[in-house]
Amino acid sequence: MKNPYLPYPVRIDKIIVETEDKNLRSFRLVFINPEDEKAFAYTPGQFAELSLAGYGEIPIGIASSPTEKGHIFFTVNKVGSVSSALHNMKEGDIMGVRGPLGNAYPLESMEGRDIVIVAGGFAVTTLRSTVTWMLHPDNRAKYGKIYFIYGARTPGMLLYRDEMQKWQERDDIETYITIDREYPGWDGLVGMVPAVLEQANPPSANATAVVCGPPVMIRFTQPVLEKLGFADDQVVLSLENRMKCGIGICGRCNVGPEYVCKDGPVFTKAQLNELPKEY
Amino acid sequence: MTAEDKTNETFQPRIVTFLCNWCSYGAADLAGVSRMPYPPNIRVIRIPCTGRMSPKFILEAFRRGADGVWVSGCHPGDCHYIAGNYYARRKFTLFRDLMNYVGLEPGRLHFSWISSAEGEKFARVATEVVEAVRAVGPSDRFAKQRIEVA
Amino acid sequence: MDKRTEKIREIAKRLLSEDRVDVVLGYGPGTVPLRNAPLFARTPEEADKLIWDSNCRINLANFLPRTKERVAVLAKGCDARNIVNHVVEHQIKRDQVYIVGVPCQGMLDPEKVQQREGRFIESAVESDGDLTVSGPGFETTLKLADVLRQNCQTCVHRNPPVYDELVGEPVPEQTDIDRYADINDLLGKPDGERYAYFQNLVKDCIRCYACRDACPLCYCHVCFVDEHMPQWLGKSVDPHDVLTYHILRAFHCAGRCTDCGACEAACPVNIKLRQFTRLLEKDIQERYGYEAGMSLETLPPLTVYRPDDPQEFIK
Amino acid sequence: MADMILKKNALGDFLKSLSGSYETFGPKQEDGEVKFAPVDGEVLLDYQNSRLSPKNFFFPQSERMLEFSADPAAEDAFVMKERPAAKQARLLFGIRPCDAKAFAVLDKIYRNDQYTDNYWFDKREAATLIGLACNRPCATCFCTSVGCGPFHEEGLDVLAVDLGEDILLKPLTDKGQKALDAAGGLAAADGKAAASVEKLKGEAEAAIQSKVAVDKVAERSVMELYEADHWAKVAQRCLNCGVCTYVCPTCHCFDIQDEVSGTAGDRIRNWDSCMSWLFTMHGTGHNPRPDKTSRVRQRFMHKFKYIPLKRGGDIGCVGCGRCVAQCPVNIDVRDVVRDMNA
Repeated sequence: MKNPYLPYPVRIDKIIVETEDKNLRSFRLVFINPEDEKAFAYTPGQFAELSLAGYGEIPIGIASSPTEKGHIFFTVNKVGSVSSALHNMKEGDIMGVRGPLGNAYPLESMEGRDIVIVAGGFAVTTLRSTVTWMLHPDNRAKYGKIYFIYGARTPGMLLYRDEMQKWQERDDIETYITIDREYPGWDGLVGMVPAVLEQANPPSANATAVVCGPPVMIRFTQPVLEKLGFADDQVVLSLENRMKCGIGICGRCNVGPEYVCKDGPVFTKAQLNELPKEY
Repeated sequence: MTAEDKTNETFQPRIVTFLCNWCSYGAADLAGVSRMPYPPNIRVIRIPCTGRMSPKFILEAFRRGADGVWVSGCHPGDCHYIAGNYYARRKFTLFRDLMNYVGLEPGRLHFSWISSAEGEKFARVATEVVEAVRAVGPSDRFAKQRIEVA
Repeated sequence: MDKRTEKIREIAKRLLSEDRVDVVLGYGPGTVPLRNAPLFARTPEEADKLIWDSNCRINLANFLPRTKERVAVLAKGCDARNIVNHVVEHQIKRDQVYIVGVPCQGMLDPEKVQQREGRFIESAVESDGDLTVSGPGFETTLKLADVLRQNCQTCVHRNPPVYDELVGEPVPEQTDIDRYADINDLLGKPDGERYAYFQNLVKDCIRCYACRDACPLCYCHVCFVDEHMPQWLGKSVDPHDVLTYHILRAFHCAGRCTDCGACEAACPVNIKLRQFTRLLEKDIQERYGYEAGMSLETLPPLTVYRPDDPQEFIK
Repeated sequence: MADMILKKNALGDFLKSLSGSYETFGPKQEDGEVKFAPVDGEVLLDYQNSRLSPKNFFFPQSERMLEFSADPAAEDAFVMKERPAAKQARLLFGIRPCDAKAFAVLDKIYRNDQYTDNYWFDKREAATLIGLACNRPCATCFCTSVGCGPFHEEGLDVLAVDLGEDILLKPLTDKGQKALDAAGGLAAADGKAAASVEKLKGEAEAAIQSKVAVDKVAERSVMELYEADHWAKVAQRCLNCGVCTYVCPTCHCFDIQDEVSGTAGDRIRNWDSCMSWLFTMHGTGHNPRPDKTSRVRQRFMHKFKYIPLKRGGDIGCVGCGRCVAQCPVNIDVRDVVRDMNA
């Protein structure tokens, strides 16, 4: 019987301090056993339990794309005891990864449609994965227009800026990067994500919106999407709940009958309408 | 730890020692610069005042395998914060009685008042504490070893 | 019907209809024999469901902290002392709570009754100091006094020390009671035996924390067992963690515990939790001459000091 | 597989003969309590159910899952390792049908379409369960209302029925048959025995006085049940103590914790409870179930709505009545379900 609780051993290959407040770091992880990398076959939107022996596990969305071989990549906010311990790790240290877990974004059913990606703050991680995957030559043709709208409080709080700069230079994706308020030296967009989304005015007729961000952004984005003509089953969201097992057993991430860890974390707005707001 | 280490002669107890910054910590310093000998078994943790001591700290030390715990602060009436040690005294009294009641061996838990001028008293009490703990032997009752579950 | 039941309903209805309080906290009949349920009466009709008998064990003071309403509470001697505690510890304002004192002759210990016919008991009826329990094929009458809880048998404060209104006349207080005979026995034993005794005492603990949750003293927003960074103790049933929990919880009740027995009544595995708290109660009485919750003017012993407090053990 | 008869006075020998092939457990009186303990022959036959459910056998309250070396110098420092699975064949004699049904419910929880909890199934599959039918149900029992019953067979390998002088043993699985074969010394049951079983079963079912209906719970939507106003009433007296979850035979939620002592590290799972505020607390300080009402609601919704919805209709409550008997403030699941079904 395969033990679903046993993490794969990985080595921290690289640590990147992502934001000016130094609370977000990215960890590039390399599997110690090459066969584990094969077993860890994932899809954008899935997450993994990062395992720090002696501290515990935390569920973190996978920020890398399956099209990027040789490593997996996570961006972690320093909040609790495990994430703090992770922030204290050094390159070369050994830790564990358990996954991939969860249901992923519905990339197949999104084929042939326009894609509107709306992200706020550090919730952009799995959307970075998604965009990277979609822009890959093998995949780009499957989708119509791609809109990417992303905001953070300040320029220094934006994740993955170099990559996004490259996206901005491409003509097969419309990229809108915004910050909340005017900031010295920033000559890009200024304004909250929902407002920028409204200005971008993406078509909704044959489109799917994928939204990830802090609760307040989600709340204000929804009426905008509605105004733009997105029906509830065209809006895809990803939930975060406290988790332990990650495999739909231990019971703490339940939102109604659904286990966020296994049945989610990705749900459409239409699905969430039928569930208690316990997230 | 081997069986031999457990004999009282060779047993080197580990004693977690909480010292008030304003007095007993200074006394330890004074004892040191005055080259007064005292046993090396004490591991000092500096605290702002004995009033800051929580019984949790004492129990935590025992749980982590300390053979003895010693708390030392300012003499009554001399607290840097006026009354911290008076409040602490009541806590210590009750906690000591409780620990004794639930079966902590007498001789493991010690308290003292030592002013920063009493380097000599510090060295003397340190010696007394170490000897008392050595006499009781290694701690096992409250020390949590590897978790004992299924 | 117990006379006190009638009187309680009368008081509750009056308080509600005169809008003196928003809710009367009392007891209603439970769905199983020997167990009452807390009842929150907000209307005179609901007040008609209030009862009083020997199963009013739950300490209703537990529901007071953080309440916004004006509350009337039925309070036995111990419960009233816990309400006093709450007022002294600023958990509720004195004028927000209307104490309906109920002189108490002790609550029964269902375990003592169940030793006989256990869960097969289908009904239990009280009258005049007797308890008649019956079930399929049996009926037994017991003396209530024989099946009282241990803390009730040794109680010396049956009458509430503070109240706004009393239900009936005060009952005579028990005198010549040795409240600590068993504690003193234990203290006479060698430390190794005491250690073994306490290990054994808590060996069945399932870390459900019902003792804490039923205790009126445990109103902390975050209990030390739920803290992390640092996490003071493990969450398993490792015997060291279990004993640590009980030691620290008892210590947090020092000088505040009224020996109401809520912890033992709630414990699903019958741990005698009061063995921990009573040592401290005895100690505080002997060393500082203090009994918890007897007066609104006296501060709890760990929040005050005397320059000449005993310190015979301090070097 | 044929029903067999065991003379009651030969029960001790029967259990002893099994102890060669199995680690044998049964109900015993310990400190005034019924507990499942290793047996050497003597067991209780006429007992009220144990205070705690026997789920501990397959889902210990605290269980080491993985271990690791916390010695930085070690080659495999901080790499999680599996522990050898406990494969010792165990035999549980005398568990009640409700508790066996609970195992059947948990079998569906611990194995979903993607994952199998090896810790549960390693022990579960190595165990043989001989259940003891309830001739004398308790006043708090309501098993017949939730798809179970005093003679229910689901989850068991053998059903034993106390016929007075004799015990009837009804093998239900190959595993059960194997145990009976291993014991030997049994006689074939005749038609008279079968008739007595039917009679006892009828009497036991009739003796269960408390009934609750759950039909409307099944019909109603999650949100309709969730938003009902009776939850606040239940929550008002709830202490959120979690006794119900700890004594419950189907409560299965757990926490995972790491512990290190010196250079030895363990990843452990412990029973956890949805009654605890910490259960759902996010690292950010946000709590999706911030109050008593949402927590107490979760437990009942999980048992009576979410589990049936997700696991093919089976209710996640077996009617054992433990929570009814143990709740310090007398929150009676039967009343709560009546409210849900009203």
